[in-house]
Amino acid sequence: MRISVQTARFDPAAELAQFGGPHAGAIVTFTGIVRDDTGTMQALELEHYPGMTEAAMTRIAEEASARWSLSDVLVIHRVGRLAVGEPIMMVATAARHRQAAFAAAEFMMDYLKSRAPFWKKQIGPEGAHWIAAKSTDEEALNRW
Amino acid sequence: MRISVQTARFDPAAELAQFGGPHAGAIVTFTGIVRDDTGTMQALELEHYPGMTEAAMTRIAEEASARWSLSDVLVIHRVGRLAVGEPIMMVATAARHRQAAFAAAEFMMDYLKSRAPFWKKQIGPEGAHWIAAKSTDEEALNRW
Amino acid sequence: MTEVVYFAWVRERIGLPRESIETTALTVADLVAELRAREPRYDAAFADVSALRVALDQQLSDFSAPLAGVHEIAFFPPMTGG
Amino acid sequence: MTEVVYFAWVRERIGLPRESIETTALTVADLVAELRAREPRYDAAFADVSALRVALDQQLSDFSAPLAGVHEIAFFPPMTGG
Repeated sequence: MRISVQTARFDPAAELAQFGGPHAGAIVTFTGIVRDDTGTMQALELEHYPGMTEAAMTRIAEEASARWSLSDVLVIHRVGRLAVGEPIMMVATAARHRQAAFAAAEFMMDYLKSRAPFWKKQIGPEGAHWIAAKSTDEEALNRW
Repeated sequence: MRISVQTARFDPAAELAQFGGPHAGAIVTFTGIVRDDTGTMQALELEHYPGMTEAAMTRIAEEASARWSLSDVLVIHRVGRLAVGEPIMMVATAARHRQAAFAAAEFMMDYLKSRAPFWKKQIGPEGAHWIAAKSTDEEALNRW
Repeated sequence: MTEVVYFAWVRERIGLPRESIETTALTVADLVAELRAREPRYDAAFADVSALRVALDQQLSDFSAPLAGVHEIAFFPPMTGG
Repeated sequence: MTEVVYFAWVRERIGLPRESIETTALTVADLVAELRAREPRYDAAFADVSALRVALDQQLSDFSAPLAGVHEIAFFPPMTGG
């Protein structure tokens, strides 16, 4: 299990290369990338709650690991200023079967979205604004 | 889009490094690895139907691409003799949002399992046997 | 002439991967009956068609499908990719 | 003394990331009322508590929760990670 909150850029391919463990039959990864929907975004700024963030990420990963018997689990989330095209975060899950690996990865993503203390601010030519949470993200938790 | 049926081993990390395209916000990968459930497996042998295999993989990838507006899609499937621990296959999907990337990857996996002409034979110390299809794999198609 | 192709344990039971045959069968089921009548190994391979799948010119099909215009018929067990 | 911590636009509206306060508030809601009475910037930040979340000693909680034994109270908008 590897949990990391970091300002440094990371390489999803290098993370996948090291991930898995000896008994995995199925590995799922999710990578989130800074996307510019408006065409004018200059950067994304991620604020977080130090201490609570790591605890929330660890709890989410441990719950996924127990519920789907994962042989390995990874959660990386960046904070600070990010440019368009850079990876924001990544989760990876290793399980015996594909359904478990997919479900565990989606579960972690849904919980990270709404239960880990991160806040995103979009920075453009006319200033900055905080990205609002979507009600669909809160609703996504109901399926677990 | 990249579709490949190959005997050669591939490196999932190297595939992820090259995958995505400029407008992706979310990338999901699935990697299947030869797993030894019995503890005595010597190899896995994968037979396929040349021609039909490539056509089925292309059709599955094109359908996923259209349905979830993917900005990139990858399907690699090996054939021939594989050792325990080697990657068998990989799919990757790139979309704007996480739900689309996950759904497209799961859709492709479900269809590859039961609609692409591959057959797996398990080789152990007491001989070889063909792995039977699971009824749950056929049922998994009903959700799409 | 029609090409008939076999995969996985169907290939192993029949003992060859493909053959060219002359047939007047109108449907897949007719062709199966014709093959079963040939030799015990065919009879054994096709004993339970519910355990088999068929593709006509590389498209999944079914046992009631007509054979008119078909060049390649493939028989195989349910697929196990992924 | 209790530590009160603010994040994202709550921090920006109040104008500071954290402060130590002396309070006799029994619940989070009581503390919010106390803060709103202080100055307009607090009043503005807490105008709509349905748009806010609260954590007590780094555990998500709610506005009716008691403050007894709590060392750190954090106010922030709904989280937007991932």
